[in-house]
Amino acid sequence: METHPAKRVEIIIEAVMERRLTQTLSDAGVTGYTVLPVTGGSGRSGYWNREGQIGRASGMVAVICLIRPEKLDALLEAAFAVVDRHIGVVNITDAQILRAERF
Amino acid sequence: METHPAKRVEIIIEAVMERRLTQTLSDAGVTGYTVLPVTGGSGRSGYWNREGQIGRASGMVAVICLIRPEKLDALLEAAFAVVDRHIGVVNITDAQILRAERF
Amino acid sequence: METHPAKRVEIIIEAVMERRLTQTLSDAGVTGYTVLPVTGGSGRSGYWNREGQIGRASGMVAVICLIRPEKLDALLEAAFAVVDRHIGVVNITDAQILRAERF
Amino acid sequence: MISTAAETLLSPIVLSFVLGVAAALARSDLSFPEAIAKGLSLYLLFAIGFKGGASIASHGIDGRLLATLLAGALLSLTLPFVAFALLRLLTKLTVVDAASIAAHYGSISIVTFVAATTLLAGQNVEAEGYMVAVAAAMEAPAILSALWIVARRSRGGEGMGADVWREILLNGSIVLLLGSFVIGWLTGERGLQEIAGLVVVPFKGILCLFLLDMGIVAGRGLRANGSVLTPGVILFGLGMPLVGATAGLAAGTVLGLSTGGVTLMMVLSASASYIAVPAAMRVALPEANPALSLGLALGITFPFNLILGIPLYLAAATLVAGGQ
Amino acid sequence: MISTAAETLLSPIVLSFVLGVAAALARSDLSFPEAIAKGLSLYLLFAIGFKGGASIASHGIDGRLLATLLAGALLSLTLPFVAFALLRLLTKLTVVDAASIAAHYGSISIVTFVAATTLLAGQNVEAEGYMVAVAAAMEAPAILSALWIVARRSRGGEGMGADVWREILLNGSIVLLLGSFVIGWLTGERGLQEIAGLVVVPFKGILCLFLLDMGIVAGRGLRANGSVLTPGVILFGLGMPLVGATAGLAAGTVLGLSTGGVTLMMVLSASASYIAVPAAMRVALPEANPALSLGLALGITFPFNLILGIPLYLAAATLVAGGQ
Amino acid sequence: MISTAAETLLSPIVLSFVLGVAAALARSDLSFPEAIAKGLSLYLLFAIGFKGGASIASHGIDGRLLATLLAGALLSLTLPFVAFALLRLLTKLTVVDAASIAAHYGSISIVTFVAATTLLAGQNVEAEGYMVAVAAAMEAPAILSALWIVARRSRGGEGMGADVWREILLNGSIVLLLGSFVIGWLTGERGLQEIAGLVVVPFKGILCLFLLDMGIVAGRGLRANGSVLTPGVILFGLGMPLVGATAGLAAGTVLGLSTGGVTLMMVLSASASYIAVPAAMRVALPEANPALSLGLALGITFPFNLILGIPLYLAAATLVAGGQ
Ligand SMILES: Nc1ncnc2c1ncn2[C@@H]1O[C@H](COP(=O)(O)O)[C@@H](O)[C@H]1O
Ligand SMILES: Nc1ncnc2c1ncn2[C@@H]1O[C@H](COP(=O)(O)O)[C@@H](O)[C@H]1O
Ligand SMILES: Nc1ncnc2c1ncn2[C@@H]1O[C@H](COP(=O)(O)O)[C@@H](O)[C@H]1O
Ligand code: NA
Ligand code: NA
Ligand code: NA
Repeated sequence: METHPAKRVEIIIEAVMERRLTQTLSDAGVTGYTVLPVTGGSGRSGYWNREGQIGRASGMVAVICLIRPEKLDALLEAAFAVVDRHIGVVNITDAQILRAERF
Repeated sequence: METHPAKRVEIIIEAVMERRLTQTLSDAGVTGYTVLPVTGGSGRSGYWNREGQIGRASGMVAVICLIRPEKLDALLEAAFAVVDRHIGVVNITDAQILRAERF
Repeated sequence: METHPAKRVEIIIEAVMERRLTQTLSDAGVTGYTVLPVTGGSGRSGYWNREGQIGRASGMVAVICLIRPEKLDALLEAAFAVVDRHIGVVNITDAQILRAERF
Repeated sequence: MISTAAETLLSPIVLSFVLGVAAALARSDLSFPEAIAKGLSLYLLFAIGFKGGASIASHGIDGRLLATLLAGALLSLTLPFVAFALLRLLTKLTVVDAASIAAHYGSISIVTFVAATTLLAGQNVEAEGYMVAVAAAMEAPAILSALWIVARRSRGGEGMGADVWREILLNGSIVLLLGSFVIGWLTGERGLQEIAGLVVVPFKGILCLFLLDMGIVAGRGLRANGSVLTPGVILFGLGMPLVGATAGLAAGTVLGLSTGGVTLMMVLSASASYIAVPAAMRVALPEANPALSLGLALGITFPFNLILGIPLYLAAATLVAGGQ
Repeated sequence: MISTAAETLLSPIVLSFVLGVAAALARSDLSFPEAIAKGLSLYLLFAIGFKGGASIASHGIDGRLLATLLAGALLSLTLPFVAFALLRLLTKLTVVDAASIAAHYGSISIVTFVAATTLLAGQNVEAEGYMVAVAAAMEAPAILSALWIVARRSRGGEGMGADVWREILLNGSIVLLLGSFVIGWLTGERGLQEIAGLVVVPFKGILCLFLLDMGIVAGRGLRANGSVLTPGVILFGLGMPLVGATAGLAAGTVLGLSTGGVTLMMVLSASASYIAVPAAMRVALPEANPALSLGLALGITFPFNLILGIPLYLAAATLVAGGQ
Repeated sequence: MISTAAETLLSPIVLSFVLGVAAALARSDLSFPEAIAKGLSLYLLFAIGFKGGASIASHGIDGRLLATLLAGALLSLTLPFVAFALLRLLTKLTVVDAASIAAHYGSISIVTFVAATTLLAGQNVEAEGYMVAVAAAMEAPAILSALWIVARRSRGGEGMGADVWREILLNGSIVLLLGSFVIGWLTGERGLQEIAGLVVVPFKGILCLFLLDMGIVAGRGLRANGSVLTPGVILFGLGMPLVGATAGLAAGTVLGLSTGGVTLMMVLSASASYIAVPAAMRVALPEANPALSLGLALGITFPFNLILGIPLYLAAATLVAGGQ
């Protein structure tokens, strides 16, 4: 099947920042993303998990964006502006996609 | 540690189509997959999120399949048949796996 | 934007083993990971899903670790020790990360 | 009727819905977790089904049951044609979009039904217990009609295998509604007393919470996709319930139902599905825009029925069927 | 006894379970969100523990408490050996699979206990409040026996560190059951009155919803993995409860418990764990097939106990321990 | 007062919290799903708001309402300065950390408020229904003060646009609390009776479950991050509630509130936010350590208020405002 090169960017960021991040991405011309829930994790600021929590203060989410390679830099600049002062990690992998006309 | 090349296929598709997709994958000889919940996203058909929803009409899921490279085409054909007329994105990345005898 | 090579390791393992796995990873010097919920899947031991379940016996989770390439082997050894006798799959992809100083 | 409407408006049920809409429109982050929303809906289905069954057990079954079930199924089967014609007249929607909306309006909204039952009970208007079964019977036939329309008029439509039909007929809400109806019937008044602490005592309050959530979802839908609701579409969303209710009134009167029964028949005919049919349409008519049908059913017709429709239908039923 | 069985069969509790099984077998998509299912189980544990404690507070503690706890732990410790022997006799399962199943049957099913308490109460049969504590005491010992069997017979088994033991003894359901038992004890009748609106009023109804969910899970399990349940295995699933119940009858009678207490002792011994032990087995005996033990506990033994077992055990206890 | 404290200690509410803490410290895996915890909090907000509104509807509104709202907002605005000064005196925390904590203590903890209302009601001490609205008014102003402190003293702080302010003022808990307050007010005694089966009957029991969950979260926090709580920090966590309560006592007395009203004013001033402010601080002051402020608010001040504070404040209010 015909596939097209793309970048898969995965941003794990504080739940409180989700809306700011996706807004910034939209502003930077990123047309699609998907948000996955995250139940726990660990990093420099220690271990956390969502069980029994009611606020959004301590949770994180994973935002996945598939984009054309040439848009990667714009996306990373935009994401970095939000992630910068906040807890979060960003990784990028090379991917192939179906139906490239959609991206 | 010994690892083996594989393909990681990630299919983000409407929740109503989950069973049809996994059925089609099984029929195409895909022996394993994992389904992750998705809480929200955005694409050409706009923004959505699962909060407060009760139906399956507006949600999506992410299905991850790890397969031997030679099975990729069969999987993509099968997946495409389901995704084709439906909302959804498919991406493929090169991966390494442990315990290849399982796949 | 400046990015740095890293490995993205994704371990899908039984929920009952989550704590043992993350403990073992920490002991092996893995400083960060993120846990995603999994709602269902299929493999050699058949199909399962979490709906209506109350115990942890039948669920799985996905643990994602981003690490510097040189730490990969230590991580895989550690993960394998836990996964070995248990249900679970491990895949590794090449990734780029922002803010490498954090890893 | 005006005092009834005012009373309805000031019921905690309606106000909870209004609060939800207001919160969403003001862009508050107030929201219910998906699992809680589903849990509330399972509760309502179980409780309303059970109480319907228990009511049959104590009031005895009525010769009209079968005829009413049949009439309901027929209404569900025919109303989509009316809706489709109306939509083609009032709007420029594609065949597929119009057919999908028609399926929603031929089918029913169980929460509108629950709210109506509750508001009627608040005014001491009782209805036949088996109306719950009628509601279940009206869920699916409309889908058939919509698919038939599409098959005839366009090349869209995915061809629904037996598999899909089983899925629709055995969808969770129908099974729970009918299943708990049967349990209520079998266990009767005594069973009802055993679990009244769950299915009666907190019922109205839980309905409030559910409507609060529905208000939030409706408000968010309006904010995000309100633009698809053109004047013609909105007109349909307000007019179709009246058409449906009239058909329900006729059917209920001919069947000789009680005032409460006629009112509920009107409510069922006037309401539009927002759980079962949307999911079925995503499978069968993926080209139809879900924002359109859902926005209309939840954002226009549901509040219309809840606030104005129910008192209006009760007044009409009282007029025609005679005081209780 | 036959009329009791009929009454049991027509209780909303049993019918809800049956509805769940039927829905799953018919492949309906009716299902409870995981969070709701867990929430329901937390509620049941809290309520049953609290009421047990409050009942002790008002009826005073009984010299038999300690002896009964001990007897329960001993039953849990010894029944796995019986179960293992029976399984080796009746089936061709591996040592590890047989031992894992044996652990499930030595331990207890708290929801069977809850259902039994509720059905007994419906017939005005009271039991000692501390039976809740006995249930908690019977959860873990069986695991020890199963691991000992495996350690002796095969090279499987992961060696359970102190860490794993703490995990099992402090698993959520034991802690919540005992914790709320203590709270009920400390706050007594007055505390019970304060929160009766939650732990008493909707209790039976919530139990119905929980059993509906259990029915769905059981039915899905039977559909997916029913084939592992060979005739020998099924025979074990029906026979072992009777063996356990007999042991429980003996113990309860020797201890001099009330009719209700003896019945509950039988129910505990006859029931098979489906929450705590399955998780422990995944950790300790990963080679054991979970579909087998869970399918048996939930798909065969649980319905057997719920529908036939409980009335039978009550009849036997009444016969032996004398009318109430 | 000592007997009140003992009674408080033996209330199921307090004991449930203690059980949660104990379970977490013992590393039990007892836990509530996130969706259930959120569902419980939505319930409490809806019920407490509704009952507050209904109480106003039946007791009539009081000339003091506006003055009390204003006084509450002022307390929320000024207490952070006191808290900040105290923290700089007692600890070596950074400006940002101290300001973030100060915001938590200027704001309020709605569950402390709910627990206080419930414990007061248990002793037949009534309070003004509008104290619920005062609670809502006290949520946000403290955030303003904290940001002002940071802006003046350091270069941290993210500059909060209008967007962020709308988010804070329209955060879910404020909207639900005020919204249901208005609904309760509009529907009055009659509305309350309609949904008492949900908002009154199981209220205390649900509060227990919620506190059980809070205990678990607090205990896990203490176990994971207890080390950030240095003696100076802990001293602040115990002393600041007393400072706040004194300010609340003064304000309540000057305003001429009832004994119950004065007590609640003290409780609000003494309590520290653990839902709304933590989220706001993550957005506005990401450099602040959340483990610190949350550990303090939930692990030290909340139990202090729940167990010792509330009876103490009631005693003080009775002394100053006169018997009931
Ligand atoms: N190396 C990593 N791999 C995967 N997730 C990570 C990693 N480091 C941090 N995270 C995630 O990001 C959160 C915050 O990280 P930190 O800022 O390092 O405390 C953690 O709780 C994890 O969920
Ligand atoms: N570029 C993308 N990257 C990640 N997810 C996407 C992307 N485009 C679409 N999606 C997901 O697929 C859903 C439907 O996309 P669409 O059909 O474009 O509306 C969206 O709501 C997202 O969850
Ligand atoms: N090839 C695969 N791709 C993705 N997930 C898999 C794959 N194989 C197994 N899994 C996951 O691992 C679980 C256990 O697999 P197994 O041990 O093969 O039964 C499955 O239920 C899936 O969630
Ligand atoms: Na209709
Ligand atoms: Na047993
Ligand atoms: Na305060």
